[in-house]
This record gives sequence, C-alpha cells and structure tokens, in this order.
Amino acid sequence: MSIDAIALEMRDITKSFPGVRALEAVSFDCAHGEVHAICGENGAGKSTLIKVLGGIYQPDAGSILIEGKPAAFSHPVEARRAGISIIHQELSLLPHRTVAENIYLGLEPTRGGRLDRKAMMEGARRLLGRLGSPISADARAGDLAIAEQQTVEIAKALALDARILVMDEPTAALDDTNAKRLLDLVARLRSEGVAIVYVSHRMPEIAAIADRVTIMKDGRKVETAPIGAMPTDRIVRLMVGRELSDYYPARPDTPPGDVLLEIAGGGNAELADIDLSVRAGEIVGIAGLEGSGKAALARAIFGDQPFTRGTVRFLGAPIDLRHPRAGIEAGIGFLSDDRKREGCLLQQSLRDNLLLVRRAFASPVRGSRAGTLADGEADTMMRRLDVRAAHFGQAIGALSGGNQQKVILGRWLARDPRLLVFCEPTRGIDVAAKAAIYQLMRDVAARGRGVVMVSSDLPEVIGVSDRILVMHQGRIAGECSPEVGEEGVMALAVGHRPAPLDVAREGALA
Amino acid sequence: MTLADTLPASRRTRRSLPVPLLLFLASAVLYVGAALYTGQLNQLGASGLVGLAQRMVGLGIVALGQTFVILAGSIDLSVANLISVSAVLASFVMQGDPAMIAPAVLLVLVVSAAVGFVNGGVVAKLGVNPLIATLGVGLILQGLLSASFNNFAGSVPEAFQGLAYGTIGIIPWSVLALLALAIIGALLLRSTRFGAHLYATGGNMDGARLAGIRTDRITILAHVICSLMAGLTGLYLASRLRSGAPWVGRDGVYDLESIAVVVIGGTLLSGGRGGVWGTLAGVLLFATLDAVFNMLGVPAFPKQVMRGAIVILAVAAYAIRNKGPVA
Amino acid sequence: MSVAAAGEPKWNGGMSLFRKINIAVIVFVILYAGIAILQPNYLEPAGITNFLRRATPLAVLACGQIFVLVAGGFDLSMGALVTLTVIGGSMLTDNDPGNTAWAILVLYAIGLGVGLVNGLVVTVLRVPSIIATLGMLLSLNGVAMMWSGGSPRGYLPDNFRFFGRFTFRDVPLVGSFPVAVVVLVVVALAAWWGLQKTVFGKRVFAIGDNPRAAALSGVRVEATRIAAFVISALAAVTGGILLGGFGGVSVDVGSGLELQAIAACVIGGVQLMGGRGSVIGAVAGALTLFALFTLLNLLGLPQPLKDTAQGVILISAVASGAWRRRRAG
Amino acid sequence: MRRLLLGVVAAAATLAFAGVASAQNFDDPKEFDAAKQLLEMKPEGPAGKPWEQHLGGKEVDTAKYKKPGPYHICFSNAGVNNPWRVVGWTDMQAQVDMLKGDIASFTHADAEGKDDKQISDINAFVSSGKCDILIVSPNTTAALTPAVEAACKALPVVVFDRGVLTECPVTFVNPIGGYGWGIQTANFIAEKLPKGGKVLALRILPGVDVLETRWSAANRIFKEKGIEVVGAEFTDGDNAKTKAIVEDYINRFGKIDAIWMDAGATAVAAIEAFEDAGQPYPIITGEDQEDFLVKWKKEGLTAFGPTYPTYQWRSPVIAAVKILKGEPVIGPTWKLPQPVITQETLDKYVDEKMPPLHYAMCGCEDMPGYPEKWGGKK
Repeated sequence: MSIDAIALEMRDITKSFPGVRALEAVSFDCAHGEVHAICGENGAGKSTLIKVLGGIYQPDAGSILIEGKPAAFSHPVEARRAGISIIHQELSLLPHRTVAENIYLGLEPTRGGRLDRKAMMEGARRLLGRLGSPISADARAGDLAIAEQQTVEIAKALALDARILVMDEPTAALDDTNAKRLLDLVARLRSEGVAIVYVSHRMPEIAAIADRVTIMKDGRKVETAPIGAMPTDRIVRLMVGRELSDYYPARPDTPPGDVLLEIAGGGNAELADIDLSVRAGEIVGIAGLEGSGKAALARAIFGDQPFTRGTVRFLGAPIDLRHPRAGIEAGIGFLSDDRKREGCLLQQSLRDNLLLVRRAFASPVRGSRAGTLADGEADTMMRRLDVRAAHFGQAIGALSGGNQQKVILGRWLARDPRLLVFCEPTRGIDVAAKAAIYQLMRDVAARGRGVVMVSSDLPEVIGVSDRILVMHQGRIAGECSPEVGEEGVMALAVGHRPAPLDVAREGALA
Repeated sequence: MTLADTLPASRRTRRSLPVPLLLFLASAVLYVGAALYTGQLNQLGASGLVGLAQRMVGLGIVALGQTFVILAGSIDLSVANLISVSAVLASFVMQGDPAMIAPAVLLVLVVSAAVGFVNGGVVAKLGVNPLIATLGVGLILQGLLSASFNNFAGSVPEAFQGLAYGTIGIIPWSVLALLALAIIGALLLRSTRFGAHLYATGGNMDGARLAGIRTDRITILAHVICSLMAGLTGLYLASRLRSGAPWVGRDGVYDLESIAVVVIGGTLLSGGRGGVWGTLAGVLLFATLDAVFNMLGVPAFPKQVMRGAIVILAVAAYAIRNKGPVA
Repeated sequence: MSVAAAGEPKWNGGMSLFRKINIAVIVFVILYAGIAILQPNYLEPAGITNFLRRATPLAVLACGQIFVLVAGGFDLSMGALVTLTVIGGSMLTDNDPGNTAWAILVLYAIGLGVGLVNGLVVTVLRVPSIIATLGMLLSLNGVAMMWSGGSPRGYLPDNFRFFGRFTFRDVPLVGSFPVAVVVLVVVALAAWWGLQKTVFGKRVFAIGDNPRAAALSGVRVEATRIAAFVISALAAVTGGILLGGFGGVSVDVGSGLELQAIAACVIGGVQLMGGRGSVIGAVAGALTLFALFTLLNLLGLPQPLKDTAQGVILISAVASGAWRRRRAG
Repeated sequence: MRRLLLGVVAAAATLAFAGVASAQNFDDPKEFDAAKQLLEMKPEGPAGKPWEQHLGGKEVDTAKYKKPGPYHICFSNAGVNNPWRVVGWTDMQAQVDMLKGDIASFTHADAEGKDDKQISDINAFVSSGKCDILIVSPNTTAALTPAVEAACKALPVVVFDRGVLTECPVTFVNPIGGYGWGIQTANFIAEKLPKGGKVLALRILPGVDVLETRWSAANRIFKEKGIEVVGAEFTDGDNAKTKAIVEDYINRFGKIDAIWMDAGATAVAAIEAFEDAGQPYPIITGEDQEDFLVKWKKEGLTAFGPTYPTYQWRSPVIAAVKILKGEPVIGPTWKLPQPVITQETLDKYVDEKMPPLHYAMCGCEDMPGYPEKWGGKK
C-alpha cells in the first residue's frame, strides 16, 4: 500500500481544563490512504485530541495543518469544511428525527432551495446499504437500538464524503458481524485514499487494520510506530505504563461469605432468565458487549429498571426492588456509568455530593448536618479517599473524572451498603485513579460487602473480578473464572459458546 | 441530552399522537355541540365559521412565530410588548395617510427583526436564559413605548384596514394570510435546511454543533422570525383596531397565550419536536373555547377557571406519557 | 492540579471578599445611596425601616419562589394567590376581628392546597411547571373573582392588617419599627435555614441540579418538588396577608408579582433551571428591585421607564452572572 | 450587534419625542366649557331616577325598530375587570330582571378587556341572528368603531360608558364625564384649601381618556386659581404603591394639605398613609366607593365624592326595550346627570353593610335582590 501525501498534521497540541492538563505537546499525523490507530487508556487524551481536531475544543497551543496548510477551527463547521468527518463516541442523534434526517444533518441536499427529501432518503438507504444495515431510513432515531444508532452515526460521517475520517471507538457497540463489515469498509475507504484516524480498544482490530499506531498516556504521546513494530503486548504495556500484575489489587485468600443477593429467573424487557447470586466479600464481574444487557442487569439489581419477572432475595429474604429507593433501603448501592448525567450534582460542593445518599434518608427538617455526617467527618472521608481538590467546598463539576468518581463512591461508602453495584467504574478516569478505585472496591469487599462490577473494559473485568458472568443478548451466556482470559470472556460475549437457544430481547424491537 | 434520556427503559416504540388532528376534532365537537345545544344553528353557517376563523388570526400569527423559538429550545416573552410597539408604530407612522402604508410596514418589520436579533443575540451570545432575556427585552420595549405614547397613536388609512376587514368572497384576507403564513412556516420547517437545523438545535444542541450547524445563528434566526410574526400581528391589530395603542399586546396576553397554544399543540417546551399545524390546532381550540363560552353564556369568572384547567389538562394529556424528569 | 486541600481557602486579599458578596447586595447599596442623596430621611432609622416595610412583601415572595427556582421550576401562580389571599381574607373575616385567626388558618390551608396541586400537576401529570402554574394563575384569578362575585365583600379587620400595617412606636434606637419588618426577618431566616441549613434544602438543590442523580441516590424527587411548590404557595399567602394589611382590600394586588419575585431571585444570583441560589441573594434582589422602583419614583422619571430600567437590570444581572461563570470555567 | 442595539435605542428615543408631540388632545377647552354647561343644567325626567333622566338632548324616533315582544337582547361587554364594572354589571342584570316581561333572553359576551375579542364577539352576535338589539360597552373607543358600524347595519345598537366614533347607534348613554369630574373636584379643593396649601394629585394610569380629561380639567382650574400642585403621580390603582408615594411626599414636603384623585379606588390607602405617618388628615376628593365613604364619615374628613355613576348600566337596558317597542328615546347622545356626594348627602350613601368596593351611586337600592346581589347584607 502506498502512503502518499500527508493529509493531516497536528503539532505540539496542548490543552488544559480547570484542574486537568488533558493534552501536552501532542503531535500526530496521518497520510492519505493510511489507517492510523490511536491507542490509550480512558483519560489518556484521545478524545480530547479528536475534539481539538474536530473544532469542538480550541487548543491552548500548537497548530493543525490540513494538506500542509495551517488551519484553525473555532467551530465544528469549519473542521467539516476542511474535509474532516468525525464519528464521536458520544451519540449525537436527534431522537425525534428520522434516520435520513440525522444522516444528512448539516449536509441536507437541496433542490431549488427546498430540501430534497427524496435524495436524502435514497442517499441514506445507499449509505446504510454500504454498511450492510437493514435500518429503515425513515425510522425515528429514538426508536433504534444503541447499535443501530451507532450505525447511523457512521453513516452520518460517511455522508460527508470526507478526506479525513476520524472514528472514535466505532465498533464499541457493534457485534462481530457488524464490526467485521465496518472493518471491510474502512479498508475500502483507505484504498480510496481517505486518511483514517482510528481509535479503538480492540487490539485484534488494530492489528488487522492499522498501518501505524500511536500510543497515548496521561495526555502525552508515548510512541508512534508502524504496526509491524508493535505487537499487541507491547501496545498494552505502553498504554498501561507498567506490568498489568501490579495494576490490580491482589485477590484475598479467604473464601467468600454468605449469599447476599440471589436472583432466580429474573427478566424484564431487556433481560431474560437471569440466575445470579452474589456473596459477601466477593467481586462479581459482569462482562458483555454493548447492548448485551449488562447495564440493564445492573439497573435491575438496583431497582432503577426493575425486574418484571422472577424472584429476588436479599440477605435471605424476598425483596421487591421496584425503585432505587427500595434498593438503597435494603442495602444496595449503585454507581452509574454516566457520571455526568446520573452521578454528579455538578454545581454542588464536594461535601454536598458526598452526603447526598445520607441526606436522602435523613430527617428533612433537622439541620443539614444532623443525621448525616459532620463537615469534618465528610472531609476526613474525602481525605481517606484521596480526593484531590482545591477545597472540599468546591463545586464537583470542576474536578477530574477520577476525583468525581471517588466522591461518588464516597457517597455510597458513607451509607455503607451491603451490596455495591458499579457500572463502568473507571470510564474516563486516569490510570492512577483507576488503581485507587480498584483498591477501594477490593477494600469494600474485604469488609464483607458484596460487589458487582459491570464493565466493558475486559482487562479490568479480568483483573479485578473474583468470577465473571458474561452477558449476551439479554441473558447470562455463561460464568467463568478470570483465568480464562480475554479470549475466553469474549467468546462468551459474542455468543460463540453454544448459547441458550436463539432468544430475542423481548419487547426490544416491538 | 442524549438519546438515553429520551428513550424509555423498555424501548417500546411510541408513535407520537396526532395532536393537531385530535385538537381539531375536539374543537369541532365542542363547537358543533355548543351550537346545537343552544340552538344557534347560524353559528354553523358560513358567517359563524368565518367569525370563528377570524378569532384565530391575532393569536395565530404570533403563535406561529413562538413555535419557531420553542422548537429551537428558546422561548419569547417579549412578543406581547413587541405587538404593541409595532401596532403603535404602524398607526403612528401612517397617520391615516395611504402613502405611508409601505414605509410604515417596512419600518415595523425592520424594528421587529432588530428586536428579534437582540433577543436571539442575548440568548445565544450572552448566554442569558431565554425567559429572562426576552422578559427583559419586553420590559425595555414596553417602557420605551409607554413613555412615548399613552393612547391610541395616529390611525391607519382606510386602505390598510382592508388587511383585517377585507374579504375574498366571504373569507377574510386575514384568515387567508394566517393560513398562508402557516403553510410557509410548515414549508420552512419541513422543506428547508434551516428547518432541519432548527429541529437539530432544539433537539440536541451539542449534537447539532458537532454536525457543523451554527446553532447560535439558528437561534437568532428563530428569534428574528418570531419577532417578525409578532410585528405582523401588530400590523393586523392596528388594521383591525384602526389604530395602535401601547396596551394592545399586553391586554391580549399574547405572550403567555402564544406559549400555551404552542405547547398544547404538541411542541415540546424543551424544543426539537413539534410543528405549526399543532400550534394552529391549539389556536383553534382557544378560539373555539371563546366562541363556545359565548354561546353557552358562561360568566367571565368561571370561564377563567375553566380555561386555566383546560390549559393544564390539554398539556397533561400527552405530557403524562413523558418519562423524563419534569421541573 | 493542586494537592489535597485542608479546607476552605483563607482570606487572600480583598478580591475574594468582593467575590463572596452577592452582587445584588452591592447594587442595592449603590441604589440606596442614590435614594438617600435624593431624600436624606431614608437614612434615618425610621426611613430605613419604612423602606424595608414596603419591600417586605416582595422579599417574602422571593423567599418562597427561590425554593421552586432552585428545584428547577417556576411558580407563576404566586401573584394570583396573593390576590386570592387578599380577597379571600376579606370574604372570610367579613369585617369581624374575631374571625381573623381562623381566616388566616383557612388562607394557609388554601395555599397548601394550591401548592399541592401545582406540585402534583408537575410531578404526576408531568406538565412543565411554567405551563402548570400558568394554568393555576388563570384559574386562581377566576376563583378569586367567583368567590367574591368580582369585588371583595368585606373589609380586612385591623387585627388582620396588623402584620402589614402596624408599627411599634418609641422603640429605642430606631424609633419606630414596623411589624412587617419583623415578618421579613422571620421569613428570611426561616427560608435561609430551610434552604441552606437543612437536609430538605440540600435535597432541593440536588433535584434542581440533577434530578436523575438525586433519584438514583434515593432522594424522593417528587415529594421534594411538591414541597417546594407548597413552600412557594405558603410564602404567597404570607405576602398576601402583608399586602392586604399594608394597603387594604383591592382586586388586583397580586398581578405581576410572580414575575417580580422571579426577577428578584434572578438579580440575586438564583439560577433558572435550578441548582444554584441563596436566600440572601433573593432578599437582596428584592430589595434591589424595590430600591430601583423607589429611586426612579424619586427621580421623577416617566413611570414607564421603570419597566425599561427593570429590563436592563434583569438582563445585565444574568448576563454578568453567565459571564463570570464562563470566566471561572 | 452593539451597533444595532444603539440603533434601536436611538429610534425609540426619536419616537419618544415624536410621541409626546402626538399625544391625543385630552385638554379641549370646548369640551371643558360644554361640561361646565352640562353641570349647570337641571336634569329632565322622572325625579329620583337619575338613570332615566337626561341633560338636554333630543328624542329620536324609533318607530322603525318596533317589534312584538318579548325581546332577545344581546350585550357585548368590554369586561368585568374592575369593581366599578362589576357593580354596573350587577345593576344591568337586575334591570333585566325588572323588565322580565319584555325580555325573553339576555345574552352577553365578555371580552376580558381585549379589543380584538370584542370585535369578534360583536360579529358573532350579528351573525347569530338571535339578537333583536345589541348593547355595547366598548373596550376602547376607536378600535370598536368598525365593529359597531357593521352591527348598526344589521340591528339597532345602544352604546354606553365609553363611546364610539360613529353616530350610527340609536343612542349613546353616558354621564357628563371626565371634564365634569375635574371641574367638580378641583372647585371643591379650591374652596377648602388654605392659602399656600399643597396639593398632591394621585392618578391611576396615563392614557385612559376618561381619566386624562378628569386631570386636565382639574389642572386647568388649579392653574386658574393659583393652587400649587406639588406632584402628580401614577399609582396603578395599587394600594401599597399609593401609600408609598404619599408617604414619600409627606416626608419630602413635611405636610400635604390636599389629595386630589382621578379615581377613588385607592383613596383609603392614601388616607392611611397620613394616619401611619402621624399626620393630620388632608382635604381629599375620592369617589363614591363605600370604603372611602365609611372612612370619611368615621374620621370626619373634609372630603368630596365625585361619581361616575354605575347606574348608567341600567339606562341602556331601559332604552333597548323602549326602542324595540318603538317608543322614543333620548339620542343620539344621552347625557345622564353626574351627582356628587358631599358632607350634606354623605349619610344617604354611607352604608356599612355594603362591601367596601361597592359604588354607592348605583341607583340600585330599589332593585330586586338588593343588597345581597351587590354583596351587601340586609
């Protein structure tokens, strides 16, 4: 394959946010007809780099050259005009609009000043066909499954017919078949001379498709090298910056205690036939692809999206988890995977965030300190959690993800539930904070509490869990021990192991 | 906002209710029922129905404009004041002189557009909450206007009164104008890039920005359209009332009523979904209520109570299906 | 990133003190200085207490409205409830001082009912509060008129009017001291305590900031929201009792007060759509607004320019707040 | 954007000046003189029934409207948005009851103070074909003129209170009006005021013609007599605001000797401001609202109660029935007498059993349902 002219060059890009240096003098380039993969852990700065390229953030320092010419983007529209198309990790579809309208958002074809709906529909169908997707172009985006929405996002990027295509974890929500199809498409685009920046956590994909790899860590570029010089284990080592073994806390020798939670035949619109038990002192990992029902399972255990079928026993007694409050009252805690929308009270102080759960159950008319924790205690707790902030009266919104997560974890520790459900506990968190969170989870378990950890991050699931349940299509596809490794878990997750019959997620497509 | 917020847990496909049609049917049933009940069969004849349509014009035009800003995720509380401004401006500039019609109309439209531009700019560029921004601009307008004029100012020439009183056959011009504006509005929303971008701005501001849409400009343009519609309402009122007074907009409660009919018409208060036909159906419901209350001879005070309850229930009828947090 | 903190930053110069003081307080002091220059008797104790007395109803309304605003909603029905209170007060007392006590109880019960309905319409029927309370505004105006047949049927007895009108004479130091100012202090302290010093208040902030996070943490979002509307309605009744006491019966005392109360809060730094605000700010905002009205009256500016000035102050208060926040990141 | 803002402000400022120049003429010497003449006239008509009396005027022939009864009367009301209109509306309904034998139905539409709605209401009445005659109480004069003109073509019309700019109604009933009010009140103050006394004028709001003319006439007399008016302030009809303004004036001038009001709604609040400030009561002109009259009697004020009598709501119903019977009525303008309440006649009008915002000059004492229908107690 011939790598011709450099399509994109970013030089010494630096970007800071209050309290965080997200990028520090990062340089990066990509040629026409090249797939340049960026690897790095969450929080390594990949997404920030892409947002700078897309004109969403303006860099504090550094320059961008497109086709050798300097460019500065103050608005996404300018990046698009420069021929850059980005598939963002965060979905940005309009739920009330049709697929075709979403695909052509900002690029609507017109004829004589009027929207050419026919062209939009046809174009949308063509693009979806190219992606091999059966999605109807006039369906409302809000009615689609997450994976389907991801497909629409990709179609949206393709519609721009860009010379530079940036894909931020495009296969995260796709099953194997669709992921394979996407990789074929990437290869085709490459042969058409498109410069492709490809961000992914999936090592096999990178090995299969990338021409060069850039490793990022803690906002810096670690290394750029051709894929031939980068075997997967080296990539991982560079990403993590140390051996995986000392990254995860040691597992205890003691066997787990009594059964805390027992679910039999649990099901709802997204789940079916869930049989599951969690014991005191153990960490149960739940893995699965996006849309496999692992997030739904966590929410069902907590009572946010309750089971409609089956029985749940907690601490030996039957319990009706119809509402989060019921779950909390029984002694279950829940850390959402969406810290911003479901976790933080962004404008409130660290103390107020920490005390939220305690306050939800305190007497309302007593002083805000009564029945909760004194400010001093809250502060002590945050110091113990090693929350780093200017002061604890500061609004939580200004903190980095890791520190936010520690405060929210503290919110639950302040109530000390018997069972804690973690959803993607380290999403968007830097490495140091990750290790700290893992240790905290282990500490919780060591105190005789049960921990359920739902995560899309396979190494994390394997590194932290005592045993692993793998979800596939709304059911538990199987249970395995961490020793089976990533391949073993993945095999279950994609349904390669003889899966229990062919089940549709009931109601999901109704 | 992400899709996750708007998607119910159990992603049941919920088709949106055909709000415009339901409102239209409800209005028709109410109106015909009241006419039959009171034996005022004349109200079912052409002149009765034309009268009903005529009741829609003033609120209808301004509500069309309000639809645009609400779709964009903003809101406009200054329309009532702007209506007064444009009505007064029109009749003051015209002073009964037919030659001044064109300059007066032009001036009104320019001033309206400028007010819309300021509204949109304060919202989009200064980041002021649209309720406060437009409330403030409305207060400023009202103050300047009332300081300058304290009664009906000037008058409109006979020719200009044709706007409100002229007819084609038996159908008044103004009703046709409302219909035409609604069709233009619907076309704008459905068949132009601006329309698509407006829905995107109101539905998912960040997503729209990522798609390369200049959401600031869209917001400002929506406000300009809304203000122009308020300006047109002012012109219509000046024509219908023969003159403009600094209180015509406020007395008409066009600010709150236009918001109410837009929301009753199925447009989301947070933006991104809805359209002009729903709004027009909401206006029809309000006009029908006026007519029906008159036919039934409902006293003024119970009428107020019922209207308040109807506003709440009409919105509740479909809002109750909404699962997201409401404040 | 800085190191783990030991606590609040210590005083580091005048700038931080300046930033800590609510901007409405500063604007108020400037406006009041202007008033005092035009009419020096506003600096005498009696002048000050008299000013406070007049501003009390608005400040009380702001103290109620802030709960709904911080919870992320609006209460547009306040003004109509003030009117209903005054008219209802005259209907219930029927000019008999013996009726005052239970009449006031009934009025608060009505307020409780109105607040509950507002809250239930928002939480159960899921109608956005701006529409819900707008509907309530229309209905309450109608109810007040229906009840009285269009015009109040009785006078408000003197003991009903005590809170809004009576002034203690010959009080040491200040000379005269209106009862309304006592009410203001009590209400403001209660609101401050309730919103900023209780668990309940913290929940109000939580549901205004992020209702979803609050619900997932076990906060009863609906109940808290309903309570906020109830508090707002009870404040409106209090405001009505004060206004009726100060001025006697009339039929449109309350019109427009809801927007003034919201404006007062906003000037005082309360954030629309919830999550941020302080009672001190709301009271200072009310005093600022009232000082502005007074100043414009004293300046003899044309009456309507009062609206204009109010609009300018509103927009600049919010714009400067948005600007300061954006700069702070 | 800043430039645009400036442009808008500049345009508005220009208009502000233009506006002052264009203000409608509320100070018409001719009208002033006409009112003066009317005040001196002796009312004709049945004694003790001022709503059937008239000041001058001629009878118009109504034979062409003659119809067999009973009649369907329709009434387009501007609104019942203030106590004065509420009392009047009650008067009107009672008058309809009194003429039950002649009236088969009485349908009304309330425009809620909206011109636009009232135009539609009138059109709906005309197109309903159910009205034998239409009574209109216009919300504003100019705006309702076209609708009334259109109605005149279809059926007889009676207008009262505010007028319309057309002579097409069979008759337009109203009292002497604002100039008369201004003359009566200002003369009273001129007579009672000590030399060099200070007068504070309290007005409701600007721009309403009936109120503007009251002020212009009064101000003309104050000027003629060299009386110092220390201020003219708008109260919005708001009690709290009235008190605040009066307090400020008392503070600023030390003493205010007289209060002139263009409407009495907030008279008691103004008086209370003097009480609260520990000042002696001023000379005051209010209106015929009961709360003012009661206060006047209780405190022995030097006061004066001009009226814009609510009994004028009775006359149009009487006229309507007469017209449909073909009996002549006074027209095209029918001026009603505009009595005042003085110290001498005070006792006749004070009635503690009536509600505070009741207008004593309602002419309703002999009507069925009095006083309960008006909110009073027996």
